Amino acid sequence: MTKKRHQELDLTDEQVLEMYKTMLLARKLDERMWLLNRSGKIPFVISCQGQEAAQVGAAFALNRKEDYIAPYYRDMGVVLAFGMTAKELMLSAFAKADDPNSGGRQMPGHFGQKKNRILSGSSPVTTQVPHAVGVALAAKMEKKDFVSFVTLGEGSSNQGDFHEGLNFAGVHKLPVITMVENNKYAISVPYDRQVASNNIADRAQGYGMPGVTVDGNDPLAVYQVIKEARDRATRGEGPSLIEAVCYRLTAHSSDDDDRTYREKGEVEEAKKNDSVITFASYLKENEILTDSVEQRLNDEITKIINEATDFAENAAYAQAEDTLKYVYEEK
Amino acid sequence: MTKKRHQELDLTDEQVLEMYKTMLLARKLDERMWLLNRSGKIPFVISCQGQEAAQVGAAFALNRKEDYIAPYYRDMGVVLAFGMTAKELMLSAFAKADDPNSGGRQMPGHFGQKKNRILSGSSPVTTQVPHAVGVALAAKMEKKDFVSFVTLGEGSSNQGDFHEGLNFAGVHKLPVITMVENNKYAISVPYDRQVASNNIADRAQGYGMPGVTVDGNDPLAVYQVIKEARDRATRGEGPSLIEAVCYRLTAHSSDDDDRTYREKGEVEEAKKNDSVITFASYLKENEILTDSVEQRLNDEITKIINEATDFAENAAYAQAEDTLKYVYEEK
Amino acid sequence: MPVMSYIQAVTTALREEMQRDKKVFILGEDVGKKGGVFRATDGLYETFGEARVLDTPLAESAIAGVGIGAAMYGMRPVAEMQFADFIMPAVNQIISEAAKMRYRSNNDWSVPMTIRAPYGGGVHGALYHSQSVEAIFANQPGLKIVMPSTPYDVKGLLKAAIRDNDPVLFFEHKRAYRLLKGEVPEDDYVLPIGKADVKREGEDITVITYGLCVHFALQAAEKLAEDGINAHILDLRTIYPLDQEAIIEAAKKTGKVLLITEDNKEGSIIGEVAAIIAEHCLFDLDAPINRLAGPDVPSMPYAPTMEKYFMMNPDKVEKAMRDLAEY
Amino acid sequence: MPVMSYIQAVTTALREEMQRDKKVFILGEDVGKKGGVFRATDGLYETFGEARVLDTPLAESAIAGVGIGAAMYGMRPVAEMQFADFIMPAVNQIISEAAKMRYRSNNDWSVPMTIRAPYGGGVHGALYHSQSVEAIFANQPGLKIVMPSTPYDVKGLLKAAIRDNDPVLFFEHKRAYRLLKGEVPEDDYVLPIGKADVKREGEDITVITYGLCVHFALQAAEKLAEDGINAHILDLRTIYPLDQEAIIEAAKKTGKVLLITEDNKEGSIIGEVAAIIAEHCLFDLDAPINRLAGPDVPSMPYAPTMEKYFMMNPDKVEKAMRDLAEY
Ligand SMILES: Cc1ncc(C[n+]2csc(CCOP(=O)(O)OP(=O)(O)O)c2C)c(N)n1
Ligand SMILES: Cc1ncc(C[n+]2csc(CCOP(=O)(O)OP(=O)(O)O)c2C)c(N)n1
Ligand SMILES: [Mg+2]
Ligand SMILES: [Mg+2]
Repeated sequence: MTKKRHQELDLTDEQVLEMYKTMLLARKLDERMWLLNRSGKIPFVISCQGQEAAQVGAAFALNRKEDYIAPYYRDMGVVLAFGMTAKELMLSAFAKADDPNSGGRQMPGHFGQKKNRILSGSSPVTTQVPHAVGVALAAKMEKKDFVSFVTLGEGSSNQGDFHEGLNFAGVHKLPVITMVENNKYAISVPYDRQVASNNIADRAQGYGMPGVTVDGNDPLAVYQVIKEARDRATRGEGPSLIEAVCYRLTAHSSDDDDRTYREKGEVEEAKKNDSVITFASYLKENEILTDSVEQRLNDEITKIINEATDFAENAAYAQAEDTLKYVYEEK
Repeated sequence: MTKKRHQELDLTDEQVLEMYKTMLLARKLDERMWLLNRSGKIPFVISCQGQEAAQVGAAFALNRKEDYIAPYYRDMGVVLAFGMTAKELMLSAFAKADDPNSGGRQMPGHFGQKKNRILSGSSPVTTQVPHAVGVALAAKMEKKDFVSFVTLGEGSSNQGDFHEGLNFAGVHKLPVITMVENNKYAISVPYDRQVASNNIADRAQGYGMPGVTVDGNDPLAVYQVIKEARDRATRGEGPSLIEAVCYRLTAHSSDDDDRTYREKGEVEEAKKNDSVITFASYLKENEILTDSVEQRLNDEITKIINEATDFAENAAYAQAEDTLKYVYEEK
Repeated sequence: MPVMSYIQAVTTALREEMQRDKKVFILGEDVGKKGGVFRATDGLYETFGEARVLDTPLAESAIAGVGIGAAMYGMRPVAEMQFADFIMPAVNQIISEAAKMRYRSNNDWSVPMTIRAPYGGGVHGALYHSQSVEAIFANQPGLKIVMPSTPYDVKGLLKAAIRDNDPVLFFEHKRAYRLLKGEVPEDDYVLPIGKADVKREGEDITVITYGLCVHFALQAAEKLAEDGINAHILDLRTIYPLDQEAIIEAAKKTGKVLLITEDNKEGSIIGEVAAIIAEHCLFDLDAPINRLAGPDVPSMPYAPTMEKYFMMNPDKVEKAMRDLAEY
Repeated sequence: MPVMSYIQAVTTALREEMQRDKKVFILGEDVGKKGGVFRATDGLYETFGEARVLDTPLAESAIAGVGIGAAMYGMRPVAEMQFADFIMPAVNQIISEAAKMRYRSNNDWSVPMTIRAPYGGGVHGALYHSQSVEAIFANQPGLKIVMPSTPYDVKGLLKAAIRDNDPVLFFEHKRAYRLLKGEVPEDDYVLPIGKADVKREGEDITVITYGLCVHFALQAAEKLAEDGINAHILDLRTIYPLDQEAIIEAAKKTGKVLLITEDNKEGSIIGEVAAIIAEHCLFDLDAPINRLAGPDVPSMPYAPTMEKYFMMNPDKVEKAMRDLAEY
């Protein structure tokens, strides 16, 4: 009997179902946030929609108990897989005091949680790349086995920090994996007005590391290349650059109207490859996602999201004077 | 009868002799500056030695009446070819008021001369790359035929501005030629601790442009690739990246002592490929540089340099109060 | 006279200057098809085409650096930084290159470039979409920094910036974009860069400020006037180099000075304003030089409680003005 | 007590801290085999090896950014910027990232990193090897900026910076490196960051300054003392955040204040010092707050005539002190 794709990758049925569940939770949470935004309850949303497969596939290939991650603003799938809860994400969406990312100081999507080794992120794009390289340098210096994993958009790969960070990692053969989530747009600017190379992965050669372009709608394919990259890293063979090709299914953010710069048809077309649907099909074909499991999953997720929303909505804001806290270490 | 190498490139005997003369003038001027430095007459020197072939070969392949250049501090060969005189270079070395580069405001090697379309350069490395791209953008917008040409060291190619500039040029297919003069060291740091890719030219792919590695000790080889790059540019086919492999024959600058970080043997070995010698041999083999011509050249150059030195040494400094001039446009 | 919003004044100035001079062009992120994330370049792509309204790759150092190169050639680039907070990657190009070009080349080369950027808070933008970044640049000779407060000033000063033969940073308050409206003449006027402007005459206290805070001060002044306190309000308009003469005159006029900025206090540009006054007219003062500013924390938080605590507003300004008047 | 130069104090502090704590490491351009272009890291590569004295690629944003990442993990990086002038490409990492890390993560993450950089002029370094760059950063809460004036202070403050759990910019005057010598205890002392230091007691005039200018002031003070004028000299040492209390006390002490910086005047950090005084002790003053600074031009030229014109020196300081005393 031929092995199924996930079995080829040594993934159990439970694991792939868990992957699917994480993708679905990310998607549903994201959808809820849009509803909350459109009903005036939260000021801002920035979406993972269309990138869940890449995010979750990658995260599952990492050591989620030891590796460090430097996610970018769309990476809800990554941080969920690394232990951030729906409740915590909702606290962030509502900017409440108990938001573990920033205590309500940063916009949603600015992830950070030390206990889950999620480096704190900012808004200026690509600054996280050298940070992840620095963590990988620490791993090498301290002779630890973990790797660091950093993501960014394809537009952001044009920033100097991408170049400087990857070259540093290449010279010192550091255990860092960079994944560019190429969703074809940087706000309104399409790939070909943004990036001069055919593929983002083409840039790897300039940093002495392998570069792989992978279908970002296929969580198993992403899982595989990230796994390989992680193995290389822990073998001391240095960094890798992965390009996961996806598509941004929503507008750039809740402040953006994408109808001014892209055709509706293009978006419709892309939705045919929506990983949340195609991966579900794969799991159904393989009788992992049966109707009853699906029902249970959906119920569970709805419940999680409802509870998270209620909890976060009713949670307290930070006190006004908390503005003054934590500029420097307080002893 | 088989054509000689320079004839294959449509270069006349006069032209190659002129190239050689420019290389030799650069070398001799540079040597004189070291003497002046060591005798306490000028505070600082930064050398072109070992890179003259790349510089002069490239410059001769450009349109020296129309193209714009953004040279870096070692490019004495380039600016001489573009019309800066020995006298002017000596005025800069002595920091005198009539230095056309900066009126004695900048250190030597910080070239700039509008009448010869030499963009003014600063000390922070690599900032000139986006400037050259901007000039090329202007060429495209204004539908002009010139190209811009920018140089930098291999270490400097790790700066973000290299990446951002080349990607911009690649996306907009701008007529700009970037030449990295890879002299194997960035001050004390050798290539393999500095750059992660095997060749600098490998980086071109990341910017959707051709990348060529060429022997920087061979002025004709450099001439050829720059010529091709220029032709591409004027045909509207966009930018090119050229890597000219040379060797830095002196210490980094007059403030540096290279014995602490590289073997003498390595330098001696590199001197065997000194282009000033090897190109002279080529010209002698082809009876272009006869003994009498050589004698004449040497005499001429000695005279030029002596006159330039005397002139510059006796020239006036700027007035102290000139410090206050030209912060903003003065109307 | 037509009434327009602050951002419409930006767009109008850009359009007029592009019509007037073919060398003027726009470059930045999303400035083309989308017309800018705030829509400051709305419609310009349609009128002037892709070549003159250039969507650049996402790389601020390149935006500034390519602009500098084009300006050296003789173009007049108007670069947009999508948010002032994202000007940081371009600091080297702005400070090391644009600011020093004329000086270092002994007047041979120059950089006639304008860099526009929306700054300021009160828009739920959190730490990185709320900052006042002017202090970073307000000690770099060779640069000029303009921060207009009204649609009228926006049009006149942006046109002046574009025509200026030196680099100008032009910071627009993003909350002012749609909040503020005012009369803007249709004709082709320019206002002088480097000159402060008295926005209200008064005898009792002097308020010196710039940007959105000018409005908070004007609003507060109306309330104070009801109680017979007359505030003199000087709008700096150009915050670097400062208009020393106007500052000294305004300070002397009442002898009681309040300086206001939305920026954090320590190291903000109103420190320099205070220093100028303390240097030149100390003995004309009847009260310590008061400063009203944001708290010394990195930037404005997202949560409404904390954003409000940080952000300047008319109430805070009114209170400070009353306190000073009563001194 | 051993006498050592200012730069030896740097090297000593680095060596001691690296011995004391395995998490401390150095990264920068040419810091390894070469021992730094000024030789500040001389011998450290030999003692601690390549892994802890890391020659980085030529890329300042990466030096800062990689340092930040390593510091977030729990290392204690000491990054060297080869010249303060070349810190500009790293401004985004320093201001957007290092300075805001603790605040934005609500105290979850922190950046215990030190960035050292040689600043200042008078060494024939021309525009880009002479600058004072502190004002660019001296308005960024989350950062601390130390600028020591003596070998003793260098050692104690650099050790404190390395042990500090927040990012510290540590600017060393490059002309002081070999010019200044002084006694430096062999023991493991640290000096408090954030505290100014009275370098000379006096009753007639107060001079507040930092870095190399402290010495110019001390030299001038000796001359003035011969004429019975006694100068009180406060060395800021930490220029951000400023030690307000010490500034106010020093200003009140004599009522006549001279502020000195080697930087250009407008927007330099002494503007903030003046503002603090004008805010808190205006009525204790007997003279306008004087400022002595470089001219408002982009940076120091190369030619000796112009370099001298720009650069601060004991004569200029003495003259300003006398003028103030006579006021
Ligand atoms: C330095 C910087 N410049 C500009 C921005 C504004 N901005 C936010 S997201 C974005 C586009 C990013 O595109 P991409 O990297 O492709 O990521 P995507 O949003 O498509 O996932 C821009 C321009 C920013 N955040 N940081
Ligand atoms: C941004 C910046 N950082 C550091 C320096 C100091 N510096 C001057 S030249 C140089 C090495 C340059 O090496 P490379 O690019 O290989 O050029 P080369 O000198 O070898 O020709 C360094 C580090 C600088 N000038 N600018
Ligand atoms: Mg994208
Ligand atoms: Mg080199």
